[in-house]
Amino acid sequence: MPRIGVFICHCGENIGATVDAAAVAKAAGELPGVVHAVDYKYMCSDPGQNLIKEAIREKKLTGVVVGACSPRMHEPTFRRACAEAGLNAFLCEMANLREHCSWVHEKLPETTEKAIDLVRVMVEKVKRNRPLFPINVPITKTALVLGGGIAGIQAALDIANAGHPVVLVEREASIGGHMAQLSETFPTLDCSQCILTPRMVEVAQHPNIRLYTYSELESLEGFIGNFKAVIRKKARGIDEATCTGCGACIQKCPTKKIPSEFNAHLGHRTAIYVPFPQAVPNKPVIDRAHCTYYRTGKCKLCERVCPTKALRYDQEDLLVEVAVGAVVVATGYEVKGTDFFPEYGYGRYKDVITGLQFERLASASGPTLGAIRRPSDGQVPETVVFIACAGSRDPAKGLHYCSKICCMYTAKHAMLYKHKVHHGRPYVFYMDIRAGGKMYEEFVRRAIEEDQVSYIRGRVSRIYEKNGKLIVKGVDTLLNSRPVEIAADLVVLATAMVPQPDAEALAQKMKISYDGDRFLNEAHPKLRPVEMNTAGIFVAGACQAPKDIPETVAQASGAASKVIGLFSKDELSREPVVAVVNRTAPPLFSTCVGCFLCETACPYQAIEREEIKDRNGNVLKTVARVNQGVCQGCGTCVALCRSKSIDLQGFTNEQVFAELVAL
Amino acid sequence: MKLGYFPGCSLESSAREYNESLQAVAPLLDLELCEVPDWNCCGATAAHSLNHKLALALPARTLALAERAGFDELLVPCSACYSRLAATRRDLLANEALRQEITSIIELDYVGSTKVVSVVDVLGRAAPTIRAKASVPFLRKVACYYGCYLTRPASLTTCARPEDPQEMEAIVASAGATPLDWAFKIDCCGAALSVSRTATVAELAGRIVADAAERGAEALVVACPLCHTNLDLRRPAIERHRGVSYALPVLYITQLVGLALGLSERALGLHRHHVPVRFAPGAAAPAAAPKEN
Amino acid sequence: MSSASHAAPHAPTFPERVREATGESVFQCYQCGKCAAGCPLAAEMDYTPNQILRLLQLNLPEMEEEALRALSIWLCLTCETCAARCPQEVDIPKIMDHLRQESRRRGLVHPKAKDILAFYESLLASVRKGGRLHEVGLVASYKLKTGHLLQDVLLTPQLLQRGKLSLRPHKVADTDAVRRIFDRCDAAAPENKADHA
Amino acid sequence: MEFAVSAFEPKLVAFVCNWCTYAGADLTGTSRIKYAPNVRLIRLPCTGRIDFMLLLQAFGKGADGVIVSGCHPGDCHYTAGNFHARRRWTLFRRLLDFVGVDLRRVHFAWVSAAEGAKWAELVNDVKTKIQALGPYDAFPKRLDGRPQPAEVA
Ligand SMILES: Cc1cc2nc3c(=O)[nH]c(=O)nc-3n(C[C@H](O)[C@H](O)[C@H](O)COP(=O)(O)OP(=O)(O)OC[C@H]3O[C@@H](n4cnc5c(N)ncnc54)[C@H](O)[C@@H]3O)c2cc1C
Ligand SMILES: Cc1cc2nc3c(=O)[nH]c(=O)nc-3n(C[C@H](O)[C@H](O)[C@H](O)COP(=O)(O)OP(=O)(O)OC[C@H]3O[C@@H](n4cnc5c(N)ncnc54)[C@H](O)[C@@H]3O)c2cc1C
Ligand code: SF4
Ligand code: SF4
Ligand code: SF4
Ligand code: SF4
Ligand code: SF4
Ligand code: SF4
Ligand code: SF4
Ligand code: SF4
Repeated sequence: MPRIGVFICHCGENIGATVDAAAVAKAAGELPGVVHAVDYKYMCSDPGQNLIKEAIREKKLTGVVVGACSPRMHEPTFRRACAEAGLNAFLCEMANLREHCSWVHEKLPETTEKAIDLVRVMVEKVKRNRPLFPINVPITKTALVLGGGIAGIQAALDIANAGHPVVLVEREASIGGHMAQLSETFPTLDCSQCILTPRMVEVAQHPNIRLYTYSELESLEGFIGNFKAVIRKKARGIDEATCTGCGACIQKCPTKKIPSEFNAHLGHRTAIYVPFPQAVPNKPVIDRAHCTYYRTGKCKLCERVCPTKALRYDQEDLLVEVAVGAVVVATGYEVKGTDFFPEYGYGRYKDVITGLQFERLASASGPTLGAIRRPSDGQVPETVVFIACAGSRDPAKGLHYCSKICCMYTAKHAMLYKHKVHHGRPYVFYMDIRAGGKMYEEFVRRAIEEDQVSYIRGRVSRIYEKNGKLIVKGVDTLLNSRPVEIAADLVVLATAMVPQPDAEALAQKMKISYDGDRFLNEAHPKLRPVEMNTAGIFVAGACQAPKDIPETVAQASGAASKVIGLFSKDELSREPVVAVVNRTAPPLFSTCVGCFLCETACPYQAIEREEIKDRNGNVLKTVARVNQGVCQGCGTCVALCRSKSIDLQGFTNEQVFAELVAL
Repeated sequence: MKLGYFPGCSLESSAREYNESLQAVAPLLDLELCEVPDWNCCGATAAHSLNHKLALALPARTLALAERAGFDELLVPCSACYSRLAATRRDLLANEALRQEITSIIELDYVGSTKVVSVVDVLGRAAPTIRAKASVPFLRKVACYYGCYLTRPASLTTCARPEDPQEMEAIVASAGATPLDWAFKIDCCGAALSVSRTATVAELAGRIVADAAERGAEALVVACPLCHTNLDLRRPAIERHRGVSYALPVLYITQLVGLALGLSERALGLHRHHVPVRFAPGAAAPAAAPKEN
Repeated sequence: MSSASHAAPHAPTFPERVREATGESVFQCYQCGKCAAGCPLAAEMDYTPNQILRLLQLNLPEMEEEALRALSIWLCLTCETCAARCPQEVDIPKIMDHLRQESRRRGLVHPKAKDILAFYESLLASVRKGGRLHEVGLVASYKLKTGHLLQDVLLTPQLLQRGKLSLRPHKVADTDAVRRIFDRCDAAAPENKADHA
Repeated sequence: MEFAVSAFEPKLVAFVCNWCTYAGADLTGTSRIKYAPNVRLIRLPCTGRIDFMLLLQAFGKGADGVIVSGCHPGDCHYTAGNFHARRRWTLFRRLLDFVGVDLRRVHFAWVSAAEGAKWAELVNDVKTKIQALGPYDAFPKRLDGRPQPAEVA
């Protein structure tokens, strides 16, 4: 038999002035199952809570209903009080007599009647409450960081410095990402590599970081605190332990004319190569698609010159399994190529280049050692046209968003050009200048005022080549849309920032969500900007949306602190409001018919499949099982299950129907 | 192969030689052209500038007649007409209510079964035949001019790269010519303003002729009577406007193909041009050209 | 659902009527100017294509009239260059067509566009008569309408000599059918009567 | 605010999500905005939790009108829960229609945690509408007390 206690609060005048609290308590006392009902001026005060505690002990209550304010206000208070008195916290419910009754209705008999109704409903519900216990899940305190750009580097270092092991996986032969390719960075114009390289070295030397370069994520299974990741370590063709990074092989390799990815195809590299001199690790890889030995069976020059005999031509990919408790995705972005622009020549004109290529031209470590020379003939361009929003904000080309950083880097490029070619004439075609950030507007003004970069408001319609010049046809919309034609020596397109080509596939592999542009979707744009919907997976950097380095680093530290927060406990404790599939203990039986409608509905992928076997191990049927570590308790599955096999603890079908009946 | 044929108004008069050369070339490429019985004018820019319904109804009548005659494809050599007919077909197929309204205006049923194709589409398919039969390869540098309607709008063009189309280039190359890379192949020549604003045309067409000439073209190649009028017939206005004279003939692509196939200048109507079709002595002079290979 | 509605019934605005007639929204344009940059006629226009759209975006009666009085709308050649490159996929030529019809209906045609209009009207008159265009007849009628007697006269004998002009019009067999099409289209939009012949 | 002492005071049941509409109704309270006392709230974690049977049961137990309200599309605390709910609501309507429920008695709405006034408006509005329709006697009531989900299932 249930033994329910009801406690009605006056909240001073707040409830008491409109609702006859004593009458409510009296009516409650007459409800079946209620063995104790009182009213009191301030229930949440210490004496108020003591009333409840004493009643639990003395009347051996099996459930408590507090008729007071909104449960959003004091449910934790009263649940704690119950627990202190030895009653399971989840056997306490609140009836909202203040926000939903006394404050919104007149002092009329109906109002007190409504208050009685609200209490009755909760009494019926609480009779069906079951003791629940917070869910504890153990945590593997190792983090996986995917992507070794500045975002991944920052996150890995923050987590490692907090004392937790980190597995950092980078697809390319070196970490560094796009930041390693940049010349100088806005708004301070400090040298990108100078600030990045020390951090790369720190990663390599950090005792808590295990670095896998030239590696990719093969699969990810499990849930928050308990993931299992398989990493594919692609065959480098050398033994990393033996190689000293002397570079003799690279110097001797006869296959030299391969466009260098690091130099955005403006320079060349060999078949055995490190992407750039400051690479971490500074150990080469063999590009098998281009290597003469792999293509023809002859060469092995590199092996002959290697002083340590480090080459391993028959090396195979290695699969490594790691157990991790959290994942940070930091896989970055890609820029659109010039072939994306039909009206600008489909990438046919050598002197129409991307912003990223300009970075390489301006970089001291680039193919021209920092001199601005155009690709076609190596001449110093006298007139350079920069085109902003190239591909961004262009729904006709399928990209409607603003890439956010190009206004800034275009101003930077024009400035760097002017600093290097004093008599040069830089023009920028733009639509809007978006320079919201600390010292950003000032930076753009400097480009215009001090370096006399001519900004022209208008979009370029077409570029064609004539007599060695690139004819750029635009207008100035600030001059009555007058046609402006500029004969340029070099054109730089601020091409759009887009996700990595495999962003979608990676997201699907990890079961995380992405938006229509294939950028990863954070859990909430304002309040959970570094978490993914899937618990235990976090996001940092340009893989989530276009962003610059300061924002990337801030987000990476945010993601890292979430991971560190998660790792600060040994177990995860969660509210037990989770779904369960019904089960009668042995022999295991469930009414679940295995339709897996729940699986399709669950926004968190919390539904797993479980085989029910007989004693001989034969599969009887496959039923749903809720992973309680993942379930967030939304109840969508419950509404969908036709056989009523899945239920939500705390809001069970039985409880909710009882509420309805009591109305 | 049998094709429905819609010459359009100008091929009956000012662009006779386009018609003549097309008719002359067709049999050599195994094309049988069957004129649509009782076709009418497409209404051109005038109709869609003044009356939206008429701009659909006029082309629709011809399309319906072609459909009734059972053609799979309707060849429309004038690219302006091509654009009007193809756009009408597109619009009527996309909008059932409109289709019904227009069929009742034209008193003919129309379901859109006949595809509209251009000369460039058809010659493009015949390129291997042209290559095989080119007895007098046209060994000259040419600038292929597409104008507006072969490459725009995106919903109608059959060019794979509308900002830098290569389809005409492939055809002239199969006839032995060397197509040039130049800047104005898809720029507008002034089309329908030819009569009402000749000065405008002199400026627009002038830029086209000038760029082709400056890049060393020996001929301009077109596939549209309007383009031809503006680049050939309006040449005096162009030359007055720019103060330069250009000895750059303008050939219909069918004429160029015809020359390569060994047809006579007269059969191809070259004598009807305003700018004389004469070439500096070179690798090959048309018609009289010695057999090269 | 009890969300308050701000949409009180109102007479359609001009941009709404443009949208109704063409399916195009002038508000889609973000004034980048790419259309003007590529338009072959921009240098001669009193308002570049984006400026025409801007006039309409303001949604003020006097601006709307200014757009309808513009010479630009008659200079537009429907070359589709603007539409092909517009990042916002605005079909400007389609809007221009509508503006021409509206301008003519409201009697706002720019004085300098009278020639162009006369040419279009002559052309359609010629087609109405014979189902096909008769170039000699067209040029003659155009010249009568505009008084430009000398223009092109020099060219005509050349054309005749080259056998390119025929003095006798080619006609369709069923001229009545064509005439009925004209009549019906005129009836559908009497204010846009195809020709004033 | 005064309420006309009309003959018929309808019984309204509102199914609301914890994060948006329940909190919105709390705000109505803290803002002291008055509304008709006819409504009884059933708090659920998410509108995704609401199923067809709950609606039927509400009518079965004497409700004259039902309100279903949650977060605005895209604001769901559970990212997709209300999206599922929305998709199902269309289905619900057909099912309810099929079993003979008067669709004018079911009101779907979005009320966020910041829309206290909107909640009051919604309740008053629905009350007036249901009042106009009169008591829902046509629906077979089972007021016999014990909750028996099986009997409706
Ligand atoms: C032309 C240009 C100029 C710029 N100039 C500036 C500037 O001056 N100042 C500024 O603040 N910002 C600038 N930026 C922006 C800056 O480059 C980015 O903000 C920053 O690089 C983002 O870092 P990230 O780590 O998120 O991405 P990335 O640098 O792209 O790094 C991602 C890393 O992940 C790796 N990866 C990708 N997929 C996988 C996978 N599946 N598995 C494993 N590894 C993977 C990649 O190889 C890469 O190393 C500029 C950008 C451009 C295009
Ligand atoms: C008109 C307007 C509209 C906006 N709209 C949006 C929007 O739609 N979306 C959006 O994302 N952002 C919007 N914002 C921006 C948003 O308000 C801020 O990003 C955000 O509030 C910043 O939060 P904060 O905590 O840093 O600062 P604050 O909100 O300013 O909080 C600072 C707190 O610190 C307290 N404090 C100050 N000094 C002391 C001290 N010495 N000791 C103790 N306490 C102190 C203050 O009292 C205050 O409570 C808007 C801003 C404005 C002005
Ligand atoms: S429990 Fe709630 S209603 Fe009661 S006094 Fe405290 S705040 Fe007021
Ligand atoms: S074997 Fe391959 S990598 Fe080595 S030197 Fe030869 S080409 Fe270069
Ligand atoms: S020569 Fe040998 S040791 Fe030196 S970098 Fe190459 S592989 Fe490494
Ligand atoms: S940041 Fe500037 S240049 Fe880049 S897309 Fe946005 S507005 Fe255009
Ligand atoms: S919906 Fe219900 S029956 Fe179907 S799999 Fe899920 S729990 Fe089992
Ligand atoms: S309650 Fe929600 S999160 Fe949990 S299993 Fe069901 S649908 Fe998934
Ligand atoms: S190109 Fe398009 S968006 Fe740009 S100004 Fe012209 S119409 Fe507007
Ligand atoms: S269609 Fe008209 S407005 Fe557009 S580019 Fe051509 S002439 Fe200019």
